[in-house]
Amino acid sequence: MSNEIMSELRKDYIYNLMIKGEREDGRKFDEYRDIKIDTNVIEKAEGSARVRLGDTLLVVGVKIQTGTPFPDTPDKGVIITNLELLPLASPMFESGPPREDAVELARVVDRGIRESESIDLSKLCITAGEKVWMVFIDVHVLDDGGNIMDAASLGAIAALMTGKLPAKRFDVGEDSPIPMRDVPVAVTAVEIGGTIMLDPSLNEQSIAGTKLTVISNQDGGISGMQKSGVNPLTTEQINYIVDAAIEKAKELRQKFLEI
Amino acid sequence: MSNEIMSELRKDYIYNLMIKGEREDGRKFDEYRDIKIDTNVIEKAEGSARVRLGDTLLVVGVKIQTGTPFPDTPDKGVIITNLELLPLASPMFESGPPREDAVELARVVDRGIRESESIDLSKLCITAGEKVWMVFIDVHVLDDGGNIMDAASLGAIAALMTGKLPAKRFDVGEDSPIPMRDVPVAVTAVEIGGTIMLDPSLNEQSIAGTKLTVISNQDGGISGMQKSGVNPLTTEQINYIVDAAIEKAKELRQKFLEI
Amino acid sequence: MSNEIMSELRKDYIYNLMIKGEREDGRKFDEYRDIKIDTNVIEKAEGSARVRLGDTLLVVGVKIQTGTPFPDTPDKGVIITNLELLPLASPMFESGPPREDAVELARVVDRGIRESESIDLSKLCITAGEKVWMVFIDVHVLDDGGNIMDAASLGAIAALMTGKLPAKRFDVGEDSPIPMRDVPVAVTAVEIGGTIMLDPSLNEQSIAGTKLTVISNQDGGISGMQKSGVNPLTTEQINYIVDAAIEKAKELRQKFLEI
Amino acid sequence: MICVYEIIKNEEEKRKFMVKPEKLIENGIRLDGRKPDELRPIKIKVGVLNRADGSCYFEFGANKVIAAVYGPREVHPRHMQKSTSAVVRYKYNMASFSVEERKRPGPDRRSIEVSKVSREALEPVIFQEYFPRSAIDIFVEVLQADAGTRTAGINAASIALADAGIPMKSLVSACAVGKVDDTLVLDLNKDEDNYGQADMPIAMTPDGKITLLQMDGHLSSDEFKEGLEMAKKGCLEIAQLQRAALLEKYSSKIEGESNE
Amino acid sequence: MICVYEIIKNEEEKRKFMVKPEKLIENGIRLDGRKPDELRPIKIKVGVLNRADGSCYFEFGANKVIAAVYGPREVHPRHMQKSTSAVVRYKYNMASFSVEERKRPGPDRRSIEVSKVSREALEPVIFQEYFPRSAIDIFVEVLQADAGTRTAGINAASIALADAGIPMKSLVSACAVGKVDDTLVLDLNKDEDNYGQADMPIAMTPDGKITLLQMDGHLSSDEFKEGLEMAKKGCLEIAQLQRAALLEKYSSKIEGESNE
Amino acid sequence: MICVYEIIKNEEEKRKFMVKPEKLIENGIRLDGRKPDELRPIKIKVGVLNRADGSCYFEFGANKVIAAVYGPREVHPRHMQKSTSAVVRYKYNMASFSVEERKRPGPDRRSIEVSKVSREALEPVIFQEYFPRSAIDIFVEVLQADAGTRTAGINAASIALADAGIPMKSLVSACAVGKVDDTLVLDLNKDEDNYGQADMPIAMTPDGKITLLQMDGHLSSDEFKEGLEMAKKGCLEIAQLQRAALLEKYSSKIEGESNE
Repeated sequence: MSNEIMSELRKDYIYNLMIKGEREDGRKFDEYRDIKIDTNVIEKAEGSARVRLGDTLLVVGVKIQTGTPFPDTPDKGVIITNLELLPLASPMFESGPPREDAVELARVVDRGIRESESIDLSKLCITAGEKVWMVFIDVHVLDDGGNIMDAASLGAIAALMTGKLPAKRFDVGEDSPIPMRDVPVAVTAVEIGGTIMLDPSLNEQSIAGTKLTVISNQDGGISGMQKSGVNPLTTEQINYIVDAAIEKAKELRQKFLEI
Repeated sequence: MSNEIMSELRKDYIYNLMIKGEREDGRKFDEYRDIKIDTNVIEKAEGSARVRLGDTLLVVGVKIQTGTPFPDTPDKGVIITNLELLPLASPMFESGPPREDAVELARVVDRGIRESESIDLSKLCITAGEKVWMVFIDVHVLDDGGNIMDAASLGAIAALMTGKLPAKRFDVGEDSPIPMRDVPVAVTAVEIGGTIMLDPSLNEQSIAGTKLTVISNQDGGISGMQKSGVNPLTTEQINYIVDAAIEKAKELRQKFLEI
Repeated sequence: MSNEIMSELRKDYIYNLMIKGEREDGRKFDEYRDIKIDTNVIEKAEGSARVRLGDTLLVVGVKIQTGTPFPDTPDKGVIITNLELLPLASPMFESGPPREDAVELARVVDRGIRESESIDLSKLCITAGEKVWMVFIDVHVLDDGGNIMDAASLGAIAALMTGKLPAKRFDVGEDSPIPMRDVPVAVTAVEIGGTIMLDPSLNEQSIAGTKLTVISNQDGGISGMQKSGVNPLTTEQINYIVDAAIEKAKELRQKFLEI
Repeated sequence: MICVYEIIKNEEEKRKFMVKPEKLIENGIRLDGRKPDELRPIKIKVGVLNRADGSCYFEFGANKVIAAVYGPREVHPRHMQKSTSAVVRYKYNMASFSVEERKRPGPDRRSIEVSKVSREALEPVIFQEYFPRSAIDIFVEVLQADAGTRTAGINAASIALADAGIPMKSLVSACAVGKVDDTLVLDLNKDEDNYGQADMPIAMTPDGKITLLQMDGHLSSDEFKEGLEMAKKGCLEIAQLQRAALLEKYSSKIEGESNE
Repeated sequence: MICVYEIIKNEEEKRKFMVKPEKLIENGIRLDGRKPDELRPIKIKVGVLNRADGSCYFEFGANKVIAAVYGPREVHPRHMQKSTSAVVRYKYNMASFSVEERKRPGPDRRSIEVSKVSREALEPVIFQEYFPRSAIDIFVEVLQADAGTRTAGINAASIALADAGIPMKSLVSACAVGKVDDTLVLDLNKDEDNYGQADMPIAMTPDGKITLLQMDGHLSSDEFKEGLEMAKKGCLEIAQLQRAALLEKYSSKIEGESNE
Repeated sequence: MICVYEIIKNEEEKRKFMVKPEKLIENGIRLDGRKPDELRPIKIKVGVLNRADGSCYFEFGANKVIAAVYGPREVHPRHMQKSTSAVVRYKYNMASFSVEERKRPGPDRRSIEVSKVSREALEPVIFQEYFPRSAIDIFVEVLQADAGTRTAGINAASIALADAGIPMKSLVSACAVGKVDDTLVLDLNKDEDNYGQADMPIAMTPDGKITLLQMDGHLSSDEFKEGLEMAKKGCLEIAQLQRAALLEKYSSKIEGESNE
């Protein structure tokens, strides 16, 4: 009960701010919280990044090993993305098998990388049909301050861009960078009382009901989208978010993901 | 509580009918409900059948792939039978790992096919010790109207008899029928108040306490039996059921499983 | 509640006995309960032992098969130890995935064998990098009368010492004994009211809060230790237990594990 | 060297046995004869199951799905109850035999995600507050899959909810739009899904509110907007068929009740 | 090409290391020296465990099983309680080392089925209505398997129930009949099970009520009836040994209590 | 022939990519430049997480762990409640990327044991009786592992408990002692752990009570006693750093609050 009252109060508070054109942390509606990305923070991983996005904190580790390709793509490497909402990150996350939220987040991060063709999978082939590079991207969420999606996506790309193929250790040549050819960036928006806000905080996200994530590429094209949550959106809202997200992605890419 | 009262009332009702020589749906004691079998209903499966037995509805799909034989039977194919009591089929079936009923049903269907030697396993060998056909028989129960056992058995045999080995797709020759050499048929009976009834409806089955399934072959021999439920049976009851089941199996085979 | 009262009473009883220098079953503080070890009790296993230690009863079975070595130890065999606290052994043991106690016991037994180098793993190699012996040690606890740890350890070593490598069955030569080169023995102590007692009974163990197991070798050296339980121990208590355990292990080894 | 093939192959339907066609659209006509903005044939049967409170069989091209609804009913386990509304649960499941290469039974990560977004596609139209402390359970079983199973499932579930008498603000309709050979096309088939450039399933209420939106692949911002309009038109067409099927059942109960 | 060997080999004990004998019966005598209607040697010890409320060690030829009974006791989880009778649970488990090729620990589909039919074989003789809301738990552990473990388990469990003081209408006895070299034989051993033509385990009360009946293989209707009579005779023989073992324990408590 | 590599490799961190150095100690100096009784560099940050009630980031050589504490809070599931004290739970988890060869996510037997002994190492200092029917949850996440993760985790968890305001009798400090090249050394690094002769992690209260003690390898009785003293000295050094880190946070809140 007391939780429900708290939730009502928070909703009123944020809603009233919004009417005045404000957000609880003083940001503009299209403004992101502070972002800090540190790479190569885990020396034992082939690539890694620690991302702070406001109060959200997560670590992405990339492990790379050799393995056998899929029968239907004998000349392509394999990407596997996993995301854990660790119980230390929030009182809401319990131990046990991954919740549907974690599965959804992992799959959207994965599709963002895969569908944007940001990694050149054919360059992950070592011997066609026999041996390819398997890239495991593991996202460990340590502190949930809202908008894990964008933080995870930033972290995954940052870790990949600064990672390497450990060819020497596997005795298949010299180490080399992971063959990247695009830099997809996820931008997530919520709608509250008719107003669109980017990078929702935990409170904003909890009252918004629905998020829309748009992943766009260097050329401004869209490589992934995901609506998550029970509230419907209108076409106008969606189109507005798409345009805002593509714009914001350019800014984030330039600021944080230039090689 | 109300469930228990309902169950008592149903019991009285069916019991009183039985004394008058009747069943709730007007059938004779050795009469089956309407049966409708459609084959090749799933084009992507190598064999398939949809079976209606009264209110019971299920789909059997047979998938066939190549695989490695067991070390102790290097020249024989492999049959794997699975049965799912899907939660859409009954308010009693919940999601999660298969219940013991589903395991028992799957294993009895499997033994009916395996022990009757209805499939010639040696003809499923492609290269001895290396490559054989693996036949997966999956039974999906969509609506539980009682006597799933007999419906599943009919569906499995019908799907196998109209299925094919996809040799072309696996690049090991031309497609051919699944090598069948017998047509086992399961007949299930219950005992209520000293009377034996074949093909129990959901209500009959729920008050009977014990079912006896007899699987018999073209030559009238028995290839499988399973008593299921907590009530004991006398030798006389069992022998009566065995004779009735063999007789009924002939009828069902002739009517529904002639090639 | 009544359980808690019972537990309080038992605690008082054992504590008062201890003050008088006595134990509930009349033993001295450093005395073990009766031990009976029978080997080769399971003919289908490659090695086996049934151990009674007071009221505790367990069976250890050793199964040996060929398998592939680990990539980092291509010329060494593999030991895998498993322990099940079967629900028939105690009202406290429920079915389901192994409890943390079972996992701890299995791992301590395993380390006792592995770290003492009691099995010469390099003699378990058949073809380096390709084929080695895999030794599965399974401990089935049938009756929990306390101090499962020491009984399991005795049983594992006794089963190994009387077991054989089934080379004939796997077509890799003649059968031979398992290559043993040491005889580690686990001795477990508890501290109750400042007094150290070896081989705790179920009651003693339940009130003691903490056990310390010391595994020692033929040369009197220590090859494993494990403190288990929430009560702390002082350095003096630990050192006393270490000396007593090494002494007692010699006695047990001589009495029960001479080849 | 390790092999994760086992893990992965249960995740997504594999394309092992297929060969990429040279062209997917020729002279403005797709390989299956459709125009770019044309849906595949749809077949709907309402109330096909006896035990379920509501049910629907839905064919969408070669997709064959069946949806069943139970509820409002008691919630197990109890701690999942909500004190002010019903909890809606959605379970999407693919039969092992529904795809070319046999799928291992049981849920995988893909089906968990599909179940989540499909549930969220339907929740907005259900009057959940009418049934506090109870559950509305939706089960969708895919008997044959051919690209578009999640939209077929939502279409079927929407009808099954109505058939179960669950109070709803409206139906929900769903279909995908995609890009193949640089052309936007409605309702991708399997080949178009495998070899196309983008896939975007949506679900919509009749008044144009979007309740599901996902996208994979490559679309420019303009293509996206155009595609969204095309998908909306497709949804409206489907909505008419859904209404017709429900009407048919309730006008002529005799015909629609039992035979599939 | 896939390999399901991993899944399957845990299902059934494999016959990898065996070679089929040329004849299983010669001059009316079976390979282990028995006549067709002769049981394997049986050894019974009652009350072999301290913690359990009742227990029994049972050897049936080379089979070695141990049964323990706990109860009546509280039911966990609560929702499994029955308001008017005890719930009976039966867990059949094979030790990893009980068979030629090591079995992976834990339940598989075979042990789930064996547990179910074994429980149903014993339920009819237990006065469950005496203990509403409680559980009677039966655990059967197979230490060595050699064809006939489910019947050995039922025989042991029946005695363990009596040893635990659970009120019963009668004991239950179980054995199998089979067909090898076209001859009906009682109580199949491993070779006869592997290379025989039929296997039919039954369980029975002393007054001839059948509480378990399963059959695999090939039998004519007449063979079945004849076999059923042979199995019933076997069960009666076993019933006498079961009674004798219980009597021995309760007449000479000193002897039977602790040493196995 | 079977392969259990899959099972095993998740159990223990593998040493696939390492080569044994010829000597681990040369002229009394270890390969990483330390003297035998010297700890690796330690770095502590208190209160690094916002959501958790208490938290601590702890670097111990190349080990990087983070501990979070939630509680006292409600216990789920309810039947785990204790009526007279809090239940303490400890979950040790290694990130997949924390080791050379990727670890499969989720608990394995090793992490279950580490969680158990770590919990037991901390329980003696927590006033559990102050919070009946509640839970104190400790989560330890290993971001990078380099021998000594369990002791690093206990050190971090002890600080996180204090940071969460859980009433404690004292802190707990932990480190390992081992034997390499026949010499006792404090706080093994990865190479020393892999190629050494013994490894013995301990945990201790400031007044010398041992709350965790494990040992693997080969030690004489005298070496053990000497090693125990060496480990105790190490624990006292760590205790001072733990206290300093806590003091620093509470004296200069501005500095210690957010930046890691």
